[in-house]
Amino acid sequence: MPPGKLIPLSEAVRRYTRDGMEYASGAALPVGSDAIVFGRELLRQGRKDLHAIFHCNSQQLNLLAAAGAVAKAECGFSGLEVFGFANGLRRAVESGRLELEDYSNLSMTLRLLGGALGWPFVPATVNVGSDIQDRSAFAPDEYPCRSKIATVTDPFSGREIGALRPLIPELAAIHVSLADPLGNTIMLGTEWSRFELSRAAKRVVVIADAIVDTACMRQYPNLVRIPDLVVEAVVWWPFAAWPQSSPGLYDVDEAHMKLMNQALATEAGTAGYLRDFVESYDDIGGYLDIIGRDTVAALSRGPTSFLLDPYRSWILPPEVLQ
Amino acid sequence: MPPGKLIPLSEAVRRYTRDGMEYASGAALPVGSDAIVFGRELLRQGRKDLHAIFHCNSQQLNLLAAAGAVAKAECGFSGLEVFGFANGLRRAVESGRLELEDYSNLSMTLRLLGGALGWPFVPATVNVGSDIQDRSAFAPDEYPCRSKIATVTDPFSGREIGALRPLIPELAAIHVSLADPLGNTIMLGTEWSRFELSRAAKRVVVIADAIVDTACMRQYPNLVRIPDLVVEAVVWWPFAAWPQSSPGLYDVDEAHMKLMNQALATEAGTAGYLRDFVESYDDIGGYLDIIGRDTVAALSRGPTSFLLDPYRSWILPPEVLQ
Amino acid sequence: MSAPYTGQEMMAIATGREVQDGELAIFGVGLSMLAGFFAQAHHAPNVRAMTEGGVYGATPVGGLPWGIECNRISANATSFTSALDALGCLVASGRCDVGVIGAAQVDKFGNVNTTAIWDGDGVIGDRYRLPKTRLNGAGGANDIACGAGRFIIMAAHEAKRFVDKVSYISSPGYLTGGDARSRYGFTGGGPSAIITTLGILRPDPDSKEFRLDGWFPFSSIEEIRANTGWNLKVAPDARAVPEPTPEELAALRRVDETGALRRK
Amino acid sequence: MSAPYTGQEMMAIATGREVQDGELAIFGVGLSMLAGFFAQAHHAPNVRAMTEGGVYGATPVGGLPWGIECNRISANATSFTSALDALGCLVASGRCDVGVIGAAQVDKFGNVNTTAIWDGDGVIGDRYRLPKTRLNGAGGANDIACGAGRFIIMAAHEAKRFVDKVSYISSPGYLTGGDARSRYGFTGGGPSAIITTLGILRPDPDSKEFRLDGWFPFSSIEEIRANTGWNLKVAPDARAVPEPTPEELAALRRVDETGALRRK
Repeated sequence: MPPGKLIPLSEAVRRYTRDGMEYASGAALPVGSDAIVFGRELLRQGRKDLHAIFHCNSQQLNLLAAAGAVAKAECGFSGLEVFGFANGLRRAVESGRLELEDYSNLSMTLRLLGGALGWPFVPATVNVGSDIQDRSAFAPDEYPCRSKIATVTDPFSGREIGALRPLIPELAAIHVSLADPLGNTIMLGTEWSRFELSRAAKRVVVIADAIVDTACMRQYPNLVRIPDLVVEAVVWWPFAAWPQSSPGLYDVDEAHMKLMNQALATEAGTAGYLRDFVESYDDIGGYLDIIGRDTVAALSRGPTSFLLDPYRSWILPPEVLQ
Repeated sequence: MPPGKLIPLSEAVRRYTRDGMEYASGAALPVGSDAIVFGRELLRQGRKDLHAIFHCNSQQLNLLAAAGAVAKAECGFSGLEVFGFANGLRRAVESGRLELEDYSNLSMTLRLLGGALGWPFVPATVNVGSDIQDRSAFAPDEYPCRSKIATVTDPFSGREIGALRPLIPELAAIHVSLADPLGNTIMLGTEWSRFELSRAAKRVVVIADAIVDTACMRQYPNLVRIPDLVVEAVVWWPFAAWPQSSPGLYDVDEAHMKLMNQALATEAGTAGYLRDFVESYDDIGGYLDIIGRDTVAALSRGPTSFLLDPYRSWILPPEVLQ
Repeated sequence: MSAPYTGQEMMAIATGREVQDGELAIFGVGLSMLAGFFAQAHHAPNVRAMTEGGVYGATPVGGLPWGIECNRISANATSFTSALDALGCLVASGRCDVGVIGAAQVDKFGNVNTTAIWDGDGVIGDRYRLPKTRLNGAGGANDIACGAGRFIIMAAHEAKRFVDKVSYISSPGYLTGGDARSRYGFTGGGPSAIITTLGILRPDPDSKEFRLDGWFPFSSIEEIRANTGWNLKVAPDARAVPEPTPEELAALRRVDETGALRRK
Repeated sequence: MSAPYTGQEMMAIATGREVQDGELAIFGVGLSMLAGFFAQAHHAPNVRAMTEGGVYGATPVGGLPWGIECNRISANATSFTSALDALGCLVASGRCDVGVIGAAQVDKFGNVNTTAIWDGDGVIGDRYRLPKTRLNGAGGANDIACGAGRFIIMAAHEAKRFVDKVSYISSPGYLTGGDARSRYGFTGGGPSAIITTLGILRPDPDSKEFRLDGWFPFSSIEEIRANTGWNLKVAPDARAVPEPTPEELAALRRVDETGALRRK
């Protein structure tokens, strides 16, 4: 059955990304599903001046920011949850190298929903009345700012509420658990805002930990929330979210989460990280080597691995895919 | 494990419905998933003056309208697809007994979304510029009407678009394929707008064709789009959507669809239908008898029955449920 | 009519010819769905077909589906989502290239009535009053008419249905003509063709008034004008619509496996 | 402190006591989640707990989750939906009864800063300028602060964190006090308590200025006032907060199975 829309990761980055573009990831909360490996490849190909649209920061944005590849970013949460502050992103913001526009986790989703529905604005009962509304890193001289989050009057009650700007990113690189070669996908774990993003973005590339036969999708059509008709290309890359987690497939790599964030706290550490964990592999095999084959095996035996059981028999073997 | 939130159908109608209420069904397109049996029970208990909120007409609204139980209705589509006009609803509208407020299939969903999100209005790029906006059966003297669908100015571009009134029905009686006794549910087939409705309604009762163990939900949490925390009560009733279809469980009963719609075309036919197919059973067994045990068996062997296979082993037997 | 195909088949094929390969397309039930799947089977293998309930990747099995969510179309879907997704994210957003809708009544600017018919002069008047005949309402057609890149209207060609001005606009065509649509926030471009039981009408590029563009081999300009309730103009390049090729007919009949279109 | 419990445990238990049985409640990671699940394990078995990513029905396994979607909380969920659902349909809609959020800085009207700290007087000024220290941003806390029926703020009680006016409002409390919140379309009622490492503050019903409502057994009015950056008033009925009961401590320690709160 392959290739369909299956293309190599390097080809996806070459074909669908460019310097200065509005690049969105499906980044969920910083420990969850995100195609960090797509960010590694962006750096390997030297992409820069990116305008990053991340629902939440993840190790991908942390890395891209630390490496100086991001000029602007918009997100709802900029930390790493229990792993602390995102040192790479933080350093880029504090130095003024990166303009970070603050929203909340709901308003980022709503903006994607607005983009998906083709609305010129999205009503919001959140963010108004706070400095998220009044301050803009993109329009620093405007105070109180109303070009970022405006207000609109409800024509029925006369009540005033917020109005958010919809997001229509040029590209979304969305991590999914499973995809078929046509671009039908299954997400295990919360969608976060990947559904809305897949409809808002002009182009969607999905990065799947495993590729399954389309028969799997026909058995579970209600799980296929991002279907082929909105997907441009499919990339197969196991452990694509590493060191973050992919429910059903692998757990978070706690040691690497800490190592990575510590490295990104300095220029020197970042250079070392890029050398050791970004430039250091040639293919999927080499990538799994830098994770460590023992670690790969251990992380695959997590408490959620039963979530993958119903789909295992449809997973296509590597020899069909490469 | 049962009962949890499991209650009998008659008890659900007694406890959660009242004359004159805003009653919403999860009605999908007229051949799809809808708890028609809930409407039968509304009639058995003599409910009247209902304000029906149906995404689309179904045989439930057709029946309730024919029987004179509905004073007002709002929906996006009022026919029966390839089965023709909905004779019962049509007769009630043409006689002036029922005020039917017209929307479109998208605007009904958007109104539910607005109710779900707590918005005072919902932006719309549809329905404006047509008589759906200009005419209101609920406000017949207002022309062009703006109290039904207003307009709002985008604060960013100055462009004018439509503004819909959100829906927050008092009760939603939503048909699902599978539920556990706690109220976690699985829908097979398109959700239509049942997800949005389950968040918009003040109270949600789910009517499931089959009850499964909660272990099923833990295996397939991504399928549980209506979770227990929004569900008030669970009703088990096999063939709850009959004569419409429930993907995975049973096909549409073509003969009864026609018989029913033909009966509802006249007062006499409606009286006969009520006698034979509404007042004529005492319990689930009696209900399956009026469908016909052979028909039940034949409809269960439809082309979608493979969709149920992954969940069959978790289905709880009738003796545990009654 | 002695042609080796029925009028319904000609109409389905003429509609299907409007759909191009690779397009994102939305079809309703009945003739519209057969036309769409005919296009897919014949010249548009990569058409991305969907229904308004959010059923993707499916082709009908076992005959004409009874409805958009019928088991006959749910049996081999690759994805089920929702109406918000199909009609909102994919159609009203402007992403859908083409939709096909039906009409009980259509006027010279391509406005469609599927809601009701009134007594007397057929006009509802300034006050909302009870219709003589209640029809099916707008359904998803209003959303398609507002949002799809372009849409195609299918209607039986009778003078009472082809009127100067519809009595109720369920789904907007070009409204009062010209650039009247631009006053609203529509993402879609408007109707590109009316495919009738007798031929094809298309809008004048400026006035947006529908003109006769082609007549089916078994019809004529005269018959069509006689069955149109306004003074139908004929486009300068109007011509007879080519009859179905053997390949087209074969493809349509594979899709219409129970012969629904051959019975009429 | 010689008590048989830690200050962190007291704080978690005091927070958990604010959550009532049957409520729809949203918790963040870390201490907040432990407080919530303690409530469920102790006095609120029917609390409907959720996380902002749309993970429902789950209780953490194998220790404190690293994040809201960590496998430790995804392992036994009964439902996964989305952020739009959890933060939008359930929180911003006003359906959620109670939320718990953290604060790097909080002021006398319960406004919360989790975004950044600026040099000098700590005030950002009329022009947006680079922060000295970038923090985590608002995350879902702004949405909870705007939408939840009430919310509880957890913060380490230090004078630099308890300030007269936060330098940036990430999540709105009572803004400038009184009925200032009513100018906005918020569905939620505002902060009902600040649970600190030393005690509990609650808002004056009219002015909405936070006052000392209770001190933990190992603290005092004096210590708390000394660690508060505004002139903290003491409520007339302020009292010592009851120390954890053996049942409370046992329940908390079942939830905090790896002892995260006992190490400090």
